Amino acid sequence: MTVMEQRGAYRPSPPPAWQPRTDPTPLLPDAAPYRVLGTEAAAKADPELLRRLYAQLVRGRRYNAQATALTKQGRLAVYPSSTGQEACEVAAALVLEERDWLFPSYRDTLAAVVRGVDPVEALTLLRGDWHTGYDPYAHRVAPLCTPLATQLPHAVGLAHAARLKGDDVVALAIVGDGGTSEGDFHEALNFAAVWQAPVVFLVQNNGFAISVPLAKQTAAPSLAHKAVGYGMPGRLVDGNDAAAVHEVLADAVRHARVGGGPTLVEAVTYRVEAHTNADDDKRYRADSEVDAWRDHDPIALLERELTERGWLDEAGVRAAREDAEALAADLRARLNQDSELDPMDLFAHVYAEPTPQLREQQALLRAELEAGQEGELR
Amino acid sequence: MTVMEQRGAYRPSPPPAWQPRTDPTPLLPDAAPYRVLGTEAAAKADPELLRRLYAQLVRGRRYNAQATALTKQGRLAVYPSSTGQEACEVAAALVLEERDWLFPSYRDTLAAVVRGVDPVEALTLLRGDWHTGYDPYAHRVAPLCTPLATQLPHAVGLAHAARLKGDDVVALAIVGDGGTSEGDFHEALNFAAVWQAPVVFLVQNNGFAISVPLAKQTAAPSLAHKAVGYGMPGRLVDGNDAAAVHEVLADAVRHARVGGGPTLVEAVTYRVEAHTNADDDKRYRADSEVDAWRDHDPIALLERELTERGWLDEAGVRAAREDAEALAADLRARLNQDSELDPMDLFAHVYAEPTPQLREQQALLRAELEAGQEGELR
Amino acid sequence: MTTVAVKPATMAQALTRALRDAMAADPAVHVMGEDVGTLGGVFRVTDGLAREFGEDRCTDTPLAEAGILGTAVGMAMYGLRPVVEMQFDAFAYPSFEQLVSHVARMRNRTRGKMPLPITIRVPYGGGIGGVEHHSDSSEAYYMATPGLHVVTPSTVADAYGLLRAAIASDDPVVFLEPKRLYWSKDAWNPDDPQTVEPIGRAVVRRSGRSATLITYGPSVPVCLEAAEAARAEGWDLEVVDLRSLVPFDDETVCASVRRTGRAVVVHESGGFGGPGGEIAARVTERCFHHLEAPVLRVAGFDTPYPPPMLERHHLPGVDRILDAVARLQWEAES
Amino acid sequence: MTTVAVKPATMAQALTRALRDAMAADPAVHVMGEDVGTLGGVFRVTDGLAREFGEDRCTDTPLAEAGILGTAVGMAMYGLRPVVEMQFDAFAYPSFEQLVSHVARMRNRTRGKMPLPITIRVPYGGGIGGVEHHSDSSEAYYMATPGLHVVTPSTVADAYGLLRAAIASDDPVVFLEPKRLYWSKDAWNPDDPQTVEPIGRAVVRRSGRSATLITYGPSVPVCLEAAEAARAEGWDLEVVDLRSLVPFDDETVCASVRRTGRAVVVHESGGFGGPGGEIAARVTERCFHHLEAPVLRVAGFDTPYPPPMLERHHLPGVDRILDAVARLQWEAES
Ligand SMILES: Cc1ncc(C[n+]2csc(CCOP(=O)(O)OP(=O)(O)O)c2C)c(N)n1
Ligand SMILES: Cc1ncc(C[n+]2csc(CCOP(=O)(O)OP(=O)(O)O)c2C)c(N)n1
Ligand SMILES: [Mg+2]
Ligand SMILES: [Mg+2]
Repeated sequence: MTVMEQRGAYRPSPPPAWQPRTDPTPLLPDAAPYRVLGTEAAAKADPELLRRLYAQLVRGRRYNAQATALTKQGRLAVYPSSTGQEACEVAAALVLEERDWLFPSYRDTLAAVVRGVDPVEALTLLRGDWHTGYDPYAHRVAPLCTPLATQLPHAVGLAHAARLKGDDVVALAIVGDGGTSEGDFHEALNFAAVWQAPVVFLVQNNGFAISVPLAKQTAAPSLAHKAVGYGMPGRLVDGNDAAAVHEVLADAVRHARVGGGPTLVEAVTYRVEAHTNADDDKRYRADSEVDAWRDHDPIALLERELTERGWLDEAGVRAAREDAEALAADLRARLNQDSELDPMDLFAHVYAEPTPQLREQQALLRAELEAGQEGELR
Repeated sequence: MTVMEQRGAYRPSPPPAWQPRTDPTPLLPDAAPYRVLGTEAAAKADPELLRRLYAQLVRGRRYNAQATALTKQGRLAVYPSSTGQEACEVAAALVLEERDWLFPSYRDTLAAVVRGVDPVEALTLLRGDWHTGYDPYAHRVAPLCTPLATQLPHAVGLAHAARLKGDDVVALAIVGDGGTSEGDFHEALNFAAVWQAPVVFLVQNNGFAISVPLAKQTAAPSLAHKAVGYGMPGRLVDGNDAAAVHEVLADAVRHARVGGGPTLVEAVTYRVEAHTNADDDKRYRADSEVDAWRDHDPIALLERELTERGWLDEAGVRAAREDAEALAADLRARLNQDSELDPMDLFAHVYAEPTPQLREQQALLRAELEAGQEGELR
Repeated sequence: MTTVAVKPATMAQALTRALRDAMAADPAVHVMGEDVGTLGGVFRVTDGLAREFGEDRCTDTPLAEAGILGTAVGMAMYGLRPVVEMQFDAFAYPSFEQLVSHVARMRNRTRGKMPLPITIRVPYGGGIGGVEHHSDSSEAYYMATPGLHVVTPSTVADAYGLLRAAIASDDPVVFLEPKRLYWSKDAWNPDDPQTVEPIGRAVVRRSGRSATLITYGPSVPVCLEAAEAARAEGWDLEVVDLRSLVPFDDETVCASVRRTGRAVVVHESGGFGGPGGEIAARVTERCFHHLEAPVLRVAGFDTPYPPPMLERHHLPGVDRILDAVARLQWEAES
Repeated sequence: MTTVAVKPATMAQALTRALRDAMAADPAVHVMGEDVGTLGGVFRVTDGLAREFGEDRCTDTPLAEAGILGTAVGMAMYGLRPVVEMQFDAFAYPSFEQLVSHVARMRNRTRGKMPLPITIRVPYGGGIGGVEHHSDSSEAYYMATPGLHVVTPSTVADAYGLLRAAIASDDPVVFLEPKRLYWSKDAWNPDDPQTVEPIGRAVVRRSGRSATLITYGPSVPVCLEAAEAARAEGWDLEVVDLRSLVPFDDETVCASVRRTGRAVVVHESGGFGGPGGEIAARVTERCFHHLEAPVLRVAGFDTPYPPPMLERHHLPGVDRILDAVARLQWEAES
């Protein structure tokens, strides 16, 4: 039986015999975001996993700080920080198997790094050397995606293709609260549900799309409520609770892997820093709002849980911090080196074979460079 | 207080204090399509309204048959019939006040006609004389819309503009089940909900998008379930029950008019004829399925109710049929005349003032016509 | 090389055959789009494919063009070779962002690591009495988007050969199918289909000495007709069928123009900002000293595509082409 | 006519002023887009408008470009004059279907009954170190779409005058704002803003006798610089700033080229299928016998827009322009 036939032969019937296609009740999210830390559920958590999450959160925070610092030194063109959102970034990366795929948005360099992408390569786009700085196949991380929500149908297509080939691969795609307003979000979720594609959609609801708050973005009870309109389950989770995010995503990944179809997960979190270093968030929000969220910091929440339960000691904290410092030092050192770029790369990969026209243009540029011309914007 | 401020100042708060934006429960559609005819609710219906609906259904059916016949005679380029869907078409038109706006899809010429558009003008697009055959402002009917779902944001924008101007105008937009998959559907509903725009979205779920059945279009419990994801109410109605469609739409229109915001209404109906006269529906569905729906015919359902209750007599039936025949005869007579077209119209309305380039091209065509050239496709 | 012409076939049949042969030859080839499965497409180009290869290989998608192209991108990322059908020219527009921002750039942005072998079939152009939004010539948009190949056949044999080449290409190809040639017939043996026609080569469809008509797709037969009619005026016109707009075959085109010294570019697409500007400009850049007259253009008007009853006035016809040829400053010669 | 130059203003400030004056003059003018309200836009062009006119007049929309333009269509249907901001060039693509299938055609399809006075502001072009998808030159797409006006300023005064004209126009106008000129300054008195500059007129920015540089938007200052540098070679270059790509001012452009006999079209947009082809072709059609050399083009390469570190090689610079001028077959003159 083929994937397409699995869906069964729906035939419309007149209203007396009409049946809903799916029972909506189990698709609806809970009324409040799911939490583990600080609740009884924490007792059942795996200490080893929590420690791994913790170490990565600390590393991620340091990574964010270092990348932001590098923008000030002119070493990165721009940096959209995920400070405060590390729980989502880290859990999304750790929840996947090696054969799975991650589809990050432009803000999710950290998730790529946690998945194994070299941090310098993850930051290449934002440094300005090249667009995608890493080989997407090396760690199965799709290119960081700037046009919002456009990566979501890619994730669906890839997951569908894997399923057609008989591979039990899952794709996890990350999108922002703002991105859910785009048509591509809608089309991707619909295709995924119709095809029962093994995809997990993670919405990082960080409260803002640049300056636009969620209230101007949607009137929905929650973004997770959108799921029912596609016939997939919607889950709402505290996005600053790394244990909860990991658990909810793990459930969704498991469900997808065994042919259960896609899930929409909304993680409620907060963008603690400005949109990017180029943004001025004083224009649209009060410090007090940011401060309220600092009290709900993902690292602090997890550290408290771990230390209170005796699952993490001073040495563990120190080790995590040292590891984070090592990452930062390496990043600093390597990004402070000037990059070597070959302008001929402009033409190298437009097509498998350069067209005659591109060959001409390449020759033109080569001649210019040989004549010592330096180009515009000197 | 401005419209935008009405939404209130939402501020994100960390999960312990997190609140859903809206209570989702009242937004969810009932489990089965709402029905009036053949149920107790019919007793409370307004006989006068039902008789008006009936007369228009009969007229509409005849209109559909006549238009289809005219395609066979080469008088229309193509005709997408709404046979079997007349209850939706008629109710959508009758439920509106004169100051309201109708946004039809390409299949909804009947709704335009019921609203008052001259049938020949409504069919101009399909005859091939011009694109929009009528003045949209004359009866406040937007141009018949071929690119699917693209008319939905127009309806939202118009309704929003009316509200900003302080006019209590409602826009009703019609879209097919297939059209709900387009990104524009999603974006329109979201804008409408965020802006609390006075719009009613009517999805005519007729089971097919050309050959593609609903099961390949969506996995949702119903299309009406999509509403909750936007924070607007979703309503499910038997689309062949004119009384029910009218009642549900009237509720939604009233709700919109008083500032209650948009509603998504899914009318469950069936496309009894092929997609258009050019389509071959034998390729993708069985006669038996079509037959099942013929037993649930909108005219028969309403006629039975009306006659059983003694609200319609032989004379009433006859009058409706005669009126329908008159419409058909007029349509035949006028569409059998060759239309007179001025090729210069090609250039007349591209811009408010023709550009110098268009003036040149117009002169070229005029010279050709004067030289007796007849153009390509002779 | 012998071509056995058993019976005439239509362009639509040749396209179907190309899809079928490509699917049979390579299990990675997947056809997807609106109504392409059970129905076989509104132009029946995918007829029988779902039956023969199953719905997983020839899939009716939900009605959403960005979704279709966007999921095709993901499928291509995983090693498939999607062949996407857009139902009509104007209905490809919703997928424009996916096309421009991803399909065209993925190879370049990943430094060659992630090529996207996607074929996008777009029935295009007018002349079939289609109502609004069913007759656009959208090739200018695709030509202006680096990273895409843009190909369009004008003969039954090319329809087969070029579509096979498009599907075999490791790059994205926008494959423009001239709607009004779907039912054009040609002596072509479907059981001995012509070999793959490499993308990027124009062909001289008719040799002539007086002037060159540079054209493609639906306008090729019109130009050939015009060339026949021109004999009455004493003009011997050469007709070049571009077949591929990207890459552009400067060599063949310029060789012809250098020979004839005069050229007219003919296409249905609107003139202003249309393909003809590029073609005329590049021919002039390369052949300036061979030109007896400026390269002229005969194109659709710079208006939205007109309704069926008026489209004959919009489409470049024989008379309008001959009028342009007459304007090629023949007096300069004498 | 006296222009009092009180203090230098940036192009961004002039645009803000134009929006403010238009909103003050006509309550039907509504500004909408992503981040245009509280933030004042990512380039701050709408700064202060929401405060002054309220959120109903300057509205932060949900993040969906097709929705923004589609709702603007509906608002225009009801008599408003929406001014839409697309945040960056490449982020206008999701609205392409609304633009091509509705905005550009509504007047024509309704026989003039339903004009759509919508202004679509699109920050475009490169040179600001923007990462991927933030530096596209998308004007070729708009030029190829009949029914749209396409306008782009290169000076502070024009930014004001042309934007006022765009908003006042009863037709849809795509208003392309050269990103890298946002902070360019000019002696322009914001309190005595120049009158509305009618759309459709090119202007000679620098007179010269040897050859004409035809250009627009971000490339105008580069061409002026090139013209200065050319004096060292003994060339006296004329620089024509098109200002409006649609309608196209054939008169001004051709008058210049007939005078100089030589021309180079300069733009950032990719060359193949880009605006330069149209411009070169139409100039050649009209001025063939005045041309000493083919009209040449200096444009961005036919590649996706490169990353910031390499963009200087992509953008047409002074040297590349002078190289093209050198190729204008000067030997033919001597
Ligand atoms: C299609 C598109 N439109 C606009 C933009 C410009 N833009 C970049 S980030 C951003 C806000 C994104 O908000 P959200 O989706 O919530 O993600 P976040 O930045 O909060 O991670 C916008 C509007 C874009 N990148 N793509
Ligand atoms: C954007 C777009 N894509 C494709 C088409 C071609 N098309 C015309 S009608 C149709 C099916 C529409 O189905 P549905 O929305 O259910 O409306 P119905 O025909 O059933 O009334 C399709 C695919 C179109 N008109 N517009
Ligand atoms: Mg956000
Ligand atoms: Mg339908």
